[in-house]
Amino acid sequence: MKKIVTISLSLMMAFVLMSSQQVFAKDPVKIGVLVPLTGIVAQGGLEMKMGIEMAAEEKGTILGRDIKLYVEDTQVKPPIAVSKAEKLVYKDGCKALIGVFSSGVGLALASNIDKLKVPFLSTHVMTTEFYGIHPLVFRSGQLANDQTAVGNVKGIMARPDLKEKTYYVLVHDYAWGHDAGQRFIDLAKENGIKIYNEEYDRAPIATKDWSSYISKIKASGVDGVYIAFITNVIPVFAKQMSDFGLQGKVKTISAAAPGPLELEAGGEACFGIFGASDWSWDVDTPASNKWEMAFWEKYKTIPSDAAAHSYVGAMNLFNAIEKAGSTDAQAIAQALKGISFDGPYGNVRISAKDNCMRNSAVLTETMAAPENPFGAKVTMKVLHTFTAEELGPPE
Amino acid sequence: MNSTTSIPGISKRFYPLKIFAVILILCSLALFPFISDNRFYISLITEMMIYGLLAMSLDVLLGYTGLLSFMHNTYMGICAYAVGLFLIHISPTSLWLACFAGVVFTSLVALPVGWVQVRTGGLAFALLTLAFGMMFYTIVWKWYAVTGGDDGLMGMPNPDITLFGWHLGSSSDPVNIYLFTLTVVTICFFLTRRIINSPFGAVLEAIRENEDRASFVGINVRRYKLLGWMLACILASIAGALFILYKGYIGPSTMSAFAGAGVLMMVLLGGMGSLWGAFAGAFIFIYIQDYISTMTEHWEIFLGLFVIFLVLFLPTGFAGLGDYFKRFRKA
Amino acid sequence: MGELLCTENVCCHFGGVMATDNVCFRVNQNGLTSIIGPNGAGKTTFINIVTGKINASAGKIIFKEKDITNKSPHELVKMGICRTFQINSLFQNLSVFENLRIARQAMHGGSLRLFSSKQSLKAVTQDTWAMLEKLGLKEMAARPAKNLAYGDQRVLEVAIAMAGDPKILFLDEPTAGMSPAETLHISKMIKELAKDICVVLVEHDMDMVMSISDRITVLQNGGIISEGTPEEIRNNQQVREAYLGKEE
Amino acid sequence: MSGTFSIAIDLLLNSLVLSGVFLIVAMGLNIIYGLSRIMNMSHGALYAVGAYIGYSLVATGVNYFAALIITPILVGIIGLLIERTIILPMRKRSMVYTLILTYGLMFFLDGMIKHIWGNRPRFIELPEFMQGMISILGTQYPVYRLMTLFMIAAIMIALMLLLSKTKAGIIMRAASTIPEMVSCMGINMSYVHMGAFMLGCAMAGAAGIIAGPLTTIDPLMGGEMLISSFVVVVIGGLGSLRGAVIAAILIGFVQTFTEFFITDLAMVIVFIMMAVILAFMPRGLLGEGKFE
Repeated sequence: MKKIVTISLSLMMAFVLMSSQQVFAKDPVKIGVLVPLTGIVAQGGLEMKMGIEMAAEEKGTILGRDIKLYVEDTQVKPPIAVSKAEKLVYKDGCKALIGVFSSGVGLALASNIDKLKVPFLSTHVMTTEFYGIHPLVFRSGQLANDQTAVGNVKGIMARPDLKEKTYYVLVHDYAWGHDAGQRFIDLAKENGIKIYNEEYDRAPIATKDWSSYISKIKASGVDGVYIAFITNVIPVFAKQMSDFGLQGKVKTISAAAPGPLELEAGGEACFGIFGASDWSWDVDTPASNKWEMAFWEKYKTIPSDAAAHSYVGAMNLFNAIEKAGSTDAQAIAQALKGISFDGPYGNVRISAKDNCMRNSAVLTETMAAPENPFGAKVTMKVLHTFTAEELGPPE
Repeated sequence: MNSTTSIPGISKRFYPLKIFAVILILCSLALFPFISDNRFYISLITEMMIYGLLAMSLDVLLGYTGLLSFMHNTYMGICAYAVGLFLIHISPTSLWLACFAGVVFTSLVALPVGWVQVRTGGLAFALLTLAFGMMFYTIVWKWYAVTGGDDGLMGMPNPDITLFGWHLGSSSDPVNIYLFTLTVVTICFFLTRRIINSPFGAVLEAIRENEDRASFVGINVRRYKLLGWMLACILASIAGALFILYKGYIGPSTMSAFAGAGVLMMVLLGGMGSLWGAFAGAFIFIYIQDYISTMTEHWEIFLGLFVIFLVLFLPTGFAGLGDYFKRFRKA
Repeated sequence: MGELLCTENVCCHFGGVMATDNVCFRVNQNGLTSIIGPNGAGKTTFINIVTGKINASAGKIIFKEKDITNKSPHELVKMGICRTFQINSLFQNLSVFENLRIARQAMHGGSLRLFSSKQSLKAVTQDTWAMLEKLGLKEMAARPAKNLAYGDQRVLEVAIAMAGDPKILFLDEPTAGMSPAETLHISKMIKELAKDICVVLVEHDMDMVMSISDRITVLQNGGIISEGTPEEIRNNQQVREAYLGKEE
Repeated sequence: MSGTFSIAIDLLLNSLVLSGVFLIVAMGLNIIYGLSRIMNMSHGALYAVGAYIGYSLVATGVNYFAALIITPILVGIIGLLIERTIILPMRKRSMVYTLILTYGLMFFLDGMIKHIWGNRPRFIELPEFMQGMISILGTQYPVYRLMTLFMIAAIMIALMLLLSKTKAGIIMRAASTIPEMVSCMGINMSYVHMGAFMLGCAMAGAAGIIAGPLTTIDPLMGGEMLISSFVVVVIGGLGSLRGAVIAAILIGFVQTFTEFFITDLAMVIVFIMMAVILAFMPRGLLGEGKFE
């Protein structure tokens, strides 16, 4: 008898809880934010969330209605991200999804977008598979792998000392890492840059102790290493390289921009990381400086490129909804094609041809930071600025 | 009362009431997708049913044969990958053939593993499941060319659900998947209940109660432990086939040690030794995990406290039959 | 009456300790043979070897002219070699009825039937009821084994071994911890059993052993020091020394 | 020629360092299991707590060596709190329940680490003389990694002395073989269990602060170390301290060499070894494993 009571009770409780959530407030424009708040990239996810929240606050209202952000933690796990997206769209009624850090999660969402039927704008997914993947899927964020590869190879060719080096390629073992590594190797071979291991090495994302990989690099006798690691892990790898005395001897070139907070933690050991990325707080333009100070006042943490991309992506999305005049998915998608926004790193335009952004970028190298309001010890010094056309892909 | 063929100890009281409760629950579940068109709850309940089936398969092992498995979700994952690869590479339309191939493949994998597993018992058995589970997890994670590594299987087609040529609907629509899952899970539930109450089930319970004595009563303990293991793995692989049809995606994180312990908690939450308890445990665990993680960034703290509270103050789980586990208790 | 079971210099050692030392032991079709000896004489170890709980290091065991050395317990039980345990080893949470029924089912076959209900094995259920009747455990049929009184649990222990239709039954100190009345009841039952099957009794209770045994074997330090009828053993010099120690 | 020779030295030293860390963590796990039959799933989290406490101490100016002493004590006290509040009532319960309880504790500790220290990777500021390189047999090797070997050796010697010479140590060793007998001799077993749990947690803390500078201090470091320490403990034989020494060295070398040569399948091989040992030698390499 006791058993029957407990089971019917628990089912009743479930139904009551479910139905009680259909309360109707004055309906704001609901936007679903998917960022990793736990797991290896939690810091990057937090910075993305800050960028989007800052954009929402700055924008204020869309079509006269408030903006309501629903934030969910993807835990960098594709199955969890898909269920959270379903919750955001079906339960919370979000009209658009924004965010997503890793390519794996981005691709999983893209393959489920027909069920969700809402536009999805990624602000940190770099895989080249996103070009024209789906009419409802857009990218306005970090440079794609092909653009970064172009930036890095151009940067290497421009410096005679880097051009002669032989590069050892080491990537994180997931979709983005393979894509970034392969892109660089193909482009480098075209330009005559020597690659030591064309079958690039793959390291698990959770790797903490890089000593076995570093001994391989030491054994190979190369004088350069090209790494495609998640932003937060780059300074950690650089620190262990310097622990093993390779900092001076082996030049590190990175496919992604290292996170500023991690650079601070790494300190001097992280000097000398070379690589193309969208933005760093060393960029000296009025728009960039204004945005940096606004971010610093609001969050009291060093402004990072993850925050900048998400801010710009959010602004593009909000403006597109404004332009579309409604929250209908197809209308927003139509408005997103070709929309552009002048943010911290110049004009960012979403190409109508392949739904992915085109924007200028900078070539940076980490070194001691000059006097700055953020108290940062390490900066990503801007060496050269690339125009959008230079990085491609052609339209 | 003691006619020569009746078996004492099986309470016949409230039998009609039990049947009524079961029918009530099944009907309400069957009608739910038509009552509320909120697709989030439809897919949430589908996920709960799938994990309920997986928890029940673990309960066949833990609650009825007394064998603790840390990573029973490994065999769900293997079957999901097998079904997915079959649909992607061999034939994107034949749903039943893919599921059948998946279950058969998983059984072929589970058999040799089971042969090694049943040579041990108690904690050694549990740690061995962890070792094999982590081995399959690492293989799936590293075999990038076939399994897509950390990003999981991409490009899953959505075959139509057809029964003897009768077209029921495409598997991309959540309501069809919900009903398909409900029927398959209900069939598995009643089949397993039948098996548990059969002479074979009695042998499993004897092994759980006292493995040593069982071999001295003429039971070939290793063979029956292996059969119990195969039954549990086949049920888990069915859950795997349902999972990939529902989710359209499978990744290594579903096969991880972290998820494996989650399934174990569902069984403990629902109370070991009761098949429907496993379903209750799955329903409650998934609802709480989903609910807490949206509430706060630090959901791990609360999930940890919840588990500690559960083990300290409610060891027998909600269904109150956990004391089947006396055998392990040292008192 | 032909010889049922015989062991040819069976040995077993744990590390340096020689627990069973070249034991040659013979039993006939029926009758009650007792094995006595001081603590640590290797009685239980010898039974464990014959019933397959532990493996013999050397020597052979012949049962009905077939070599059964180091066979696994369930094969031996199928052949009719059953045993009870010194410390109760029952299916605690299962009912008394189920304890016996599972033993009958294991012998009777039908364990592989996945889809039929337990009741469908009619012969098994009827045998179990009959056995409960005979042993007077009928009223407690539905109670879990763990709730039984200690004496009843000992009776159930013997009953489970009996359920296996044994040709030869090893009883390991069945009367341990029992009241005199219960001991009498059990010894009457054992005497009854020994009429048609062979029973081997390991016991400390001297007067019980002397009163009901047909033959007695005395073990010390793993080896047999003497064998014979109860009278021969009672006034055997070696046996007295083994028990009481040498008079200085 | 000198290239392959220096690689060999590198690999050898890296393996020794990894084996050392595995050894300290596995010892802690074995002491807790050996004595109170508890498989502490939160052992990895305590290892991470040790690393973070070490980091905070050094960051607030405490001398590194002082931190090396204080951290295990602090983690031991945390272990004491845990033992008295949630492990003690579990004393009579079955192994499964303590497994799940410590699993919940792992969640709780990981969550608290994230709450207190945030997600950023942290680095321990080593004293000046430890940061450089030293040339050994012609190859450059970080000074700190050599220091680790000495520190681990020191801890092992201290543990051996504790277990063999002190009264408490002997009681613990006796209790791990026959717990009932020790309580018959009038020793309060609950204090012995408490002592064992504290010592086990202190070992995890020590491993944390030592391994901190070697790898990265971030909230996920606990999870990986837990799986590796399970492998070492199982292969060495559950509860067998000597077995853990051999297994730690074996796994340290196998993992480092396989990661160097066949990076992909490194962990698969380790798990296959664990499976073989469990299935065919459940008592571990030395046959001293204790199961219930």
